[in-house]
Amino acid sequence: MTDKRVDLTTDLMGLTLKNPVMTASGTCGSGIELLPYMDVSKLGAIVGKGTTLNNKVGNPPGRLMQTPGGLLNCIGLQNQGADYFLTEILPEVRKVDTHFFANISGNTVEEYGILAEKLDVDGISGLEVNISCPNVKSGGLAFGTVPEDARSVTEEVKKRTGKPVLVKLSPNVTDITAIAQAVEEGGADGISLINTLLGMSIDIETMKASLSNTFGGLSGPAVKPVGLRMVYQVYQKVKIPIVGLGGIMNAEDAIEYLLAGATAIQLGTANLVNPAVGIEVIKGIEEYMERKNIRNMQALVGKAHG
Amino acid sequence: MTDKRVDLTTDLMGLTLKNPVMTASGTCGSGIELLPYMDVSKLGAIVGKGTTLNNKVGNPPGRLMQTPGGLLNCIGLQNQGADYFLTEILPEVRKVDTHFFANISGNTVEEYGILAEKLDVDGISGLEVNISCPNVKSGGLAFGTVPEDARSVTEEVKKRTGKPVLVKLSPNVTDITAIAQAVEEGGADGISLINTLLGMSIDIETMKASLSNTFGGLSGPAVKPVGLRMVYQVYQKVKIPIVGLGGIMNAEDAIEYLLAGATAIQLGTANLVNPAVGIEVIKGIEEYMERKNIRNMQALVGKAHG
Amino acid sequence: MPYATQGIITKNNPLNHQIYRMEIECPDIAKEASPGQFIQVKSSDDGAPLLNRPISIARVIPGGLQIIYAVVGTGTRQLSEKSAGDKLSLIGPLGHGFSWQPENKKVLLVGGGIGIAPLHALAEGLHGDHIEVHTILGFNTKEDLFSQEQLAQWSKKLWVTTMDGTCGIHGHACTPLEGTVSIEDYDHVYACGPEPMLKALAKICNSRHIPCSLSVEEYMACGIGVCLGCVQKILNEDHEETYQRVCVEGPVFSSKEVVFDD
Amino acid sequence: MPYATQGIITKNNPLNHQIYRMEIECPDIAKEASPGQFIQVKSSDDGAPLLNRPISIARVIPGGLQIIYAVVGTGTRQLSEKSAGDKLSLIGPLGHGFSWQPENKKVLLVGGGIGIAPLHALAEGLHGDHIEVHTILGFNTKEDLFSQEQLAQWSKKLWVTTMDGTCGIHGHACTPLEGTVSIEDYDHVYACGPEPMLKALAKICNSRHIPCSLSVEEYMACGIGVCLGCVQKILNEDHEETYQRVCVEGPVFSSKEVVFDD
Ligand SMILES: Cc1cc2nc3c(=O)[nH]c(=O)nc-3n(C[C@H](O)[C@H](O)[C@H](O)COP(=O)(O)OP(=O)(O)OC[C@H]3O[C@@H](n4cnc5c(N)ncnc54)[C@H](O)[C@@H]3O)c2cc1C
Ligand SMILES: Cc1cc2nc3c(=O)[nH]c(=O)nc-3n(C[C@H](O)[C@H](O)[C@H](O)COP(=O)(O)OP(=O)(O)OC[C@H]3O[C@@H](n4cnc5c(N)ncnc54)[C@H](O)[C@@H]3O)c2cc1C
Ligand SMILES: Cc1cc2nc3c(=O)[nH]c(=O)nc-3n(C[C@H](O)[C@H](O)[C@H](O)COP(=O)(O)O)c2cc1C
Ligand SMILES: Cc1cc2nc3c(=O)[nH]c(=O)nc-3n(C[C@H](O)[C@H](O)[C@H](O)COP(=O)(O)O)c2cc1C
Ligand code: FES
Ligand code: FES
Repeated sequence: MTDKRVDLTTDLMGLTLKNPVMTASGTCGSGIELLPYMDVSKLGAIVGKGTTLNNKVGNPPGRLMQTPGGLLNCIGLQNQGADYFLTEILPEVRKVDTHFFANISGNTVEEYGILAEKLDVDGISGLEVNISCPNVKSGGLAFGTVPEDARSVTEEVKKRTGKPVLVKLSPNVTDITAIAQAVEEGGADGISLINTLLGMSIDIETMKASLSNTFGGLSGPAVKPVGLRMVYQVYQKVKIPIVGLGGIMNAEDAIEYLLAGATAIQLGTANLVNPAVGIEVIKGIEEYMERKNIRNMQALVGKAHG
Repeated sequence: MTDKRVDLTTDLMGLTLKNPVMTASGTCGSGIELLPYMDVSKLGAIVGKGTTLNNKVGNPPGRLMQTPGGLLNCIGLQNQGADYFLTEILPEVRKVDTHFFANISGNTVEEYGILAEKLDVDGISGLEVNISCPNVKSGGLAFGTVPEDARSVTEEVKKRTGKPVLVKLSPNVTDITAIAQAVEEGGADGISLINTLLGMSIDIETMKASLSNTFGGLSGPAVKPVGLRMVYQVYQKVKIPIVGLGGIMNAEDAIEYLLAGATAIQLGTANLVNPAVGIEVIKGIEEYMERKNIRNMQALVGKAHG
Repeated sequence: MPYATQGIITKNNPLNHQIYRMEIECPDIAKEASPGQFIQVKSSDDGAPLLNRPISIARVIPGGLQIIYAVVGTGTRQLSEKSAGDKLSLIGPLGHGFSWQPENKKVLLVGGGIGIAPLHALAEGLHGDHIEVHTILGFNTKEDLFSQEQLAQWSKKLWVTTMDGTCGIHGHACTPLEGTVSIEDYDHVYACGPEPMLKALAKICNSRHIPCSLSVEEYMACGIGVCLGCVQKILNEDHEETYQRVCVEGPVFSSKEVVFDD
Repeated sequence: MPYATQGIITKNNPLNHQIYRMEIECPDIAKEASPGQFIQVKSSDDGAPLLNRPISIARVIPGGLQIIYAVVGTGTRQLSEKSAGDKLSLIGPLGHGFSWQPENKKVLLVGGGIGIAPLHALAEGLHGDHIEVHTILGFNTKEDLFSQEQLAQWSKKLWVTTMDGTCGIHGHACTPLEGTVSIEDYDHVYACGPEPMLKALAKICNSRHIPCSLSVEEYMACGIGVCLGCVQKILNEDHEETYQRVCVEGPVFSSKEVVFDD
C-alpha cells in the first residue's frame, strides 16, 4: 500500500480493514463460496450468514421474488446453528486472510447473549447483531423497531463478548436515529444499516402471495435511496462508525454511502448478480480517489455533509 | 357497461367510479394536462396536485433524481394556493366528466380544517388529505407518523366538510396499521397508501446531495413491494376502503394491489413515463377479469387474503 | 470449478414460435461442463431484470455451449434479441448434473416442454457410452415441437406426446407409460419438465424400484449457493426432511429424495 | 398539440466519437413541431432507465424528425444501439421553442457542445425567412466537432471555438464576442449550451440591450408539465421570482427573465 497514491485502509472499531468493502450477511455464504470468482482475502471483511443458537430449517420454497430493481426474500434464517458453525465452517473461514464477522439472530435477549459468548473465539473479528428478527416479548415487532429492546440486546451482547460489536438496524421504522442512538447508548461499537425493507409481491395467476411467508425483505438497488438517507441521518446523530449497505451494486453506489458517512460498506444483493463484484468495487473506489486526489478514507467519509 | 362481460364499476365511499383506476396527486396536474394523450373522462377519478392554503413556490431546482426503478422528488408542494385553485383551475376541471379529488396539505391541524371547508364546493367529489407534511408541533415529524396527530387531522377535516375523505398515509412508519386505525377512528371514509418513501441520492462528482432539499420522496416500481405489503396489512385491520398506490406501472401491478385489498388504485410515476397509461391499465384489468371469469370488482378486491 | 466469464454469442436462432437455440463461445465453462448442469446468464447490463437467468446447458460443443430457451418474460426476450458477436456475462458450469453407470444397458429419458433442453447433452453422453437411449418428449401442441429430430439421433426409440393430440401420442409425457412403453425395461429413468410430470414419474419409478433422476427447477437468485433461495424439500439419508439448494446439491436429485408438496 | 406515439427509426449514425444523429418517422409530431421544441424519448421498454429522455428536435424533415444526441449515460447509450426499422415511443412536440420577428435582419446563434442540436431547425427556419444567420459553435477539442458543415449551409458566417485551441478560435463559445464578433450588429441572439455559457451571454446581451433567447436545460421527469420537477427560476413581469417549468413555459426563455444562481 505504501507506494500507492491512495490508501484504502480503514479503521473500523479498532480493526484494521484493508479497504472499506465488506460482503453482507446472507449473500456471500461464509465467504468461501466466492473463492472460485475472486480473491476473497482482498476484501475488507466478510460477514457470515445469519447464525442462530439452534439449527433452523428456514421457510418453504417460494423464498425469492424479483421486483423492479429489487429482490424479495424470505429465507427464514436457514442455518445449522452456532455449534455446527464453530466446528464445521469456522475452520474453513480461518484460512481466508481477512476479517470475518459473525452475524447473529436470537428470539430473546438471552439467546443473543448466549450466541455472543459462544462466538467469542479466535477467527472471528467481530459480531454483527441482526435485530430485525421478530421479538416475542414485543408482540412480534422486531427488536430493531423498539429503541429500548434494541438497547437491551446490545447491552447483553456487549456484556458477553470482548469483540467489537456492530448492531444491524432494520429500516422499517419511523425514526432510524432513535434506534441508532439507543444502540449507541447500549454500548454498540458500530452500526450497520440497512437490513431489508418489508415488502411483498402477489402472483396474479394464483392470486396468492409469491413468497411462502407472505412478506419478505426487499433488497437491491431499489432500496438504495432509503439506505443512503438513513446513513446520512444517523451520521449526524451518533459518534460510532456506520457500516452502510442497501442496494450497492458498484463503486459509484459505494462512494455515495461513504460520502453520506459510512466508514465501510457492504455488498449484498450485488454478490448474487456478480460474485466478483467486491474486487471491482475496491478498484473503482481507488480510481475515484485517485481522480479526485483524495489520499485516504478519512478524507472521504461523510464529505457530503459539507 | 350492461352488455359487457365484466363490470369495473367501483363503489368508493359512496361515490360510483366508472372503474378503480385513479391518477395520483402531483403526477397528473389537475387531469386537464393529460387530455392530449387520452380521454381523461374514462378514468375512475383524478386526484389533483397538492393544494395548500397559500401560494407555495416550492423547492429550488434539483427537484428530481432518477434511481434504479425509482424517482426521487422534492417538489415542495409548489402550488398557487386554494383560492387560485377554486377560481382558475376548478372551472376547467369541471368540464371533465369524472370524479375529482382535491389533495390537501397543511402546516397545522387548523389549516387542514380551513382547506377542507374552502374546498367543500361543487365539482369536487371528495378530499384526499396528505398527512406526510412536517408537523411543526410534533417537532418536524410528519402528521402521518404519529397516530394521535393523524387522528386529529382527520377529525378536523371531517368536521368541516360534507364530502367523503380519503386520508393518504406516509409509508415511513414502523407500524402502518396503527396509523390506519387511528385515521379510521378519526372518521376517515377511506385510506390512500402509500405516499413516497423518504430517500436521498448523492452526486459523487459534486459530493453533495443531488436534490436541493437533501431528502426527497421515492416513488415508482422500486417501492411497489412496500406499498403492496402495507395495503395487505391495513386491509386486515380496517373496515374502510383502501386506495392502493406506489409503483403501479401497468395492469398487472394494479391487479396485485386489488388482490391485496385495494378497492381502487392510483397511478403516479407511471403517468410521468406514459401519460396514456390510465386507459391501458383499465383495459388490462378488464381483460384479466374476462380471462379469469371475474364479473365485478367486489369479487377481485382482497382475494389474495384467501 | 465454475467461472464467471464473458462468452461470445456465435449463433442465436428460433427453433419454433417460442423456443430459441443459442451457441456461446466460452472455453473455460465448456471444458468443465457436464450434462444436467446449468449456467447463470446476464440478459441485460442495465439492471432490468436485476438477476441472472439460470439456463441449462443443452449441449457442450467445441469451445462452447449450446443453450435452448423459451421466451417467457423480459430476460429471455432480451436473450432472443441478441446477435452473433454480442458478449454475454456467464457463470458456470453450476450444479450437480446427471450421472450414469457404464454398466447400464437401456435408459429412458422423459422431457416436458423446455425441460427437454438438458436432455440433449445427456442423450449424447449416454449414446457415446453405448447405452441405449429411449426418449419421450411431451408438448402441448404440434407447433410447440422442437429438438425431436436432434434427440432422435441419439435415441433408439423416441415418442412424442401432445396434450391436444395434434402430434404423436395424445396425452402428457407420462401417458406412454400406461401402455406403449414398459417402464420395467429400463435400468434408469431421467427426467426434466414441469413439476406435475416429475411427480407422476417419481411415483411410477419409486413404486417399481426403478432408479430415477429428476432435474427440478426452483426460482434462483445467485445460482452459486450463497443465498439459500432455491431450495427443494429433500428426504435425506437420515429420513429427515431438509431444504437443499437446487443450484448446488441439485438441480438433479434422485426421485426417492424429492419430497413433492401436495 | 403534442402526441404520444410510436415512431420508426429510419437512420441512426455517429457524427463523431460521442454524438449520434437519428432520423425518426413520426408524421404526427413532425407536422406540429417547431424549432427549439423537444420530444420525450423512451430509450428502453424494460424499465431501466425508468424515465423518458428529453431530446431536442434538431430538424423537422419530411414525415419525421432529426435528433442529435450525445452518449452520456444508459439512456443515450441505448438509443445509440438502436437500428433503422426499430420502433421508438415518443411524446412531442413539447415546450415553447424559439421565435423570431420577420423584420429582423441579422441574428447570432451561439451553441455550446450538444446544445448545438436545436440550432439546426432554428438556423434553417431563419434562413428560410431570409434573415441573415451568423453562428458560433463551441467545443472542447477538435475531435468533438460536429454539424459545423451542416450549420454553415444556413449561416452567412460561422466561427468554431475550442477550449484547447486545437481548432478555430481558442476559448469558449463567448470568446469571439471579445473581439472577432461584434454583438451590437445583431437584432437578436439565440443560444443553447452549458449554463456558464448561457449566463455569460445573458450578461453581455442584457447589458447591451440586445434581445436574447436562451434554451435552458433542467432534469425532467414527465416533460409534459404535470410533475413540476423541471423548474427554472424566472423573474416574472411583476418582478417576482417564480419557478417556471422548462418543459412547458421553456425550454426557451428570454435572457432577461432567467435568474442564474451564483
Ligand atoms: C436450473 C434451471 C435450469 C433452467 N434451464 C432452462 C433452460 O434450459 N431453458 C429455459 O428456457 N429455461 C430454463 N429455466 C427457466 C428459466 O430460468 C426461466 O424461464 C427464466 O429465468 C425466465 O426469465 P424471464 O426474465 O424471461 O421471465 P420472468 O418474467 O422473470 O418470469 C417468467 C417465469 O419464469 C420464472 N422465473 C423467473 N426468474 C426465474 C429465476 N431466476 N429462476 C427460475 N425461474 C424463474 C418466473 O417464476 C415466471 O414464471 C431453468 C431454470 C432453472 C432453475
Ligand atoms: C429540453 C432538453 C433538451 C435536450 N436536448 C438534448 C439533445 O438534443 N441532445 C442530447 O444529447 N441531449 C439533450 N438533452 C440532455 C439529455 O436529456 C440527457 O443527456 C439525457 O437524458 C441523459 O440520459 P442518459 O440516460 O444517457 O444519462 P444518465 O446516466 O441518466 O445521466 C447523464 C447525465 O444526464 C443528465 N440527465 C439524466 N436524465 C436527465 C433528464 N431526464 N433530464 C435532463 N437531464 C438528464 C444527468 O444529470 C447526468 O448529468 C436535453 C435535455 C433537455 C432538458
Ligand atoms: C438472500 C438474502 C439473505 C439475507 N440474510 C441475512 C441474514 O442472515 N442476516 C442479516 O443480517 N441480513 C441478511 N440479509 C440482508 C442483507 O445482509 C442486507 O442487509 C440487505 O440485503 C440490503 O443490502 P443489499 O441491498 O446490498 O442486498 C439477507 C439478504 C438477502 C438478499
Ligand atoms: C413529482 C411528484 C409529486 C407528488 N406530489 C404529491 C402531492 O402533491 N401530494 C401527495 O399527496 N402526493 C404527491 N406525490 C406522491 C404520489 O401521489 C404517490 O403517492 C407516490 O408517488 C407513490 O406512487 P407512484 O409510485 O405510483 O408514483 C407526488 C409524487 C411525485 C412523483
Ligand atoms: S440460487 Fe442462491 S443458493 Fe441457489
Ligand atoms: S418535467 Fe414534469 S413538469 Fe417539466
